[in-house]
Amino acid sequence: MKRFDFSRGAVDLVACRAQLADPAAGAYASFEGWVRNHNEGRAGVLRLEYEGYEQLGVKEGERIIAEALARFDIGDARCIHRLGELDIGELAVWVGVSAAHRDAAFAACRYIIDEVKHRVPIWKKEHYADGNSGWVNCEACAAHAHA
Amino acid sequence: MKRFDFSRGAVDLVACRAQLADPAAGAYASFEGWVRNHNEGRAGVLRLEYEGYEQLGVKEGERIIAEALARFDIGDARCIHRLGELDIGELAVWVGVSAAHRDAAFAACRYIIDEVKHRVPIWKKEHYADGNSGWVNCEACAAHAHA
Amino acid sequence: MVQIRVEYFAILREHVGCTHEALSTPAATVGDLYAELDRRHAFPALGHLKVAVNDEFCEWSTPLRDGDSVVFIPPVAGG
Amino acid sequence: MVQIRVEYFAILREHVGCTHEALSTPAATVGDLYAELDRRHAFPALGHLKVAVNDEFCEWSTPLRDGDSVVFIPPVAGG
Repeated sequence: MKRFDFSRGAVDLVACRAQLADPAAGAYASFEGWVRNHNEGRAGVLRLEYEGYEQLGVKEGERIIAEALARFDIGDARCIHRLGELDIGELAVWVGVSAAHRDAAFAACRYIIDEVKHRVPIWKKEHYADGNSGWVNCEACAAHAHA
Repeated sequence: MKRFDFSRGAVDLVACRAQLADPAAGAYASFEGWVRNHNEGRAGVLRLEYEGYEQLGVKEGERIIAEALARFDIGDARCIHRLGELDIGELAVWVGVSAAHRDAAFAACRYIIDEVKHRVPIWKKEHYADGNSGWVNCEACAAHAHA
Repeated sequence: MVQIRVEYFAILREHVGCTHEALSTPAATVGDLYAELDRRHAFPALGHLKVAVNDEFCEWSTPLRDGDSVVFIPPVAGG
Repeated sequence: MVQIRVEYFAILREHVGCTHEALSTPAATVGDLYAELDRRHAFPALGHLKVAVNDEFCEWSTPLRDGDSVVFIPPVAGG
């Protein structure tokens, strides 16, 4: 079972959570990134497109989960990131962590989402109500979107 | 709709999460307390019993959620706490928070669970494999359980 | 004398053996009431106890009024 | 000369107009390869670019070998 994975379809959250069940776990922290209708002060985001470099992405994602398991006193952790076209309100990324106590569960959950956002090769293209679109985090693209 | 509530039956997590849906929310942080098979170094916990002072508990719970909404830049927050007999692995408490950004979502989620644990009048009785039982956080009870 | 009601939860409910009792008391404050009931029931030592009147937390110095409902709140353990 | 493959993602894929290309190059390192392809494709300015060879991150000084698969990685934006 992969602890980090990409998904091209909707994520089954009930199944994801069930993978972390553990009679020794008293705490479960989870994080979800949802597609929101605004970004960096710009309203009118209609939908998103995620593209991933999957072969490297799953390796880097697994490294991040392994780091979390080594750094924090947790039982298990998982992460799934969506790829493809997503509408407003859809789940883009899910992180789940089970642990004996909540300090470690929260800390590991935060660590994983932060590292995934910074290190896993995934790119996000926003489509706006005015017909423009742009790759986020990319100045040249932003300039292009506003052109 | 109450933002803090008690439940005597299993919590419908899909419905709970759906209440927080918001097109402006990019982040959803949640926490679950699960019944674990050990506590404070003592193994062999078989099951738990939660008793609540409900009339005061729902007021204090609502105050905590209102505080979180005032202190953190979040969209919405909810919490449900189980009452009655629970088996190992069952969900005891759920907290969910939606926000534009993850900093606020994590901070508010942590605030709510910490305050609920300290302020909402709920008591936990542990039943052990050796036949003893005891009210947690209560020295006299602990002494009684070991008697 | 005021007519009041006391509700018991968790360890206090088990210790006293009932969920509530109605009583007439000369106690002027909820603190006085606790002292009176402690003499009768010999409550266990419970660390930092809180108290509520009519489903709101209050001070131990809160005056008792006719018809009040009082709850002594042992250390909580939710989550 | 080495035979290598370059894969393009996201903004680079759109800019170059293809998902990958196979080529023969005199480039000694992945950095040299980037310079060569930049002359041909005039890549957009992308801030801090990373690079991977054979699906692992590597340095720009990494020597190119026959059969290598190279990916230039623009700033990421997951989550």
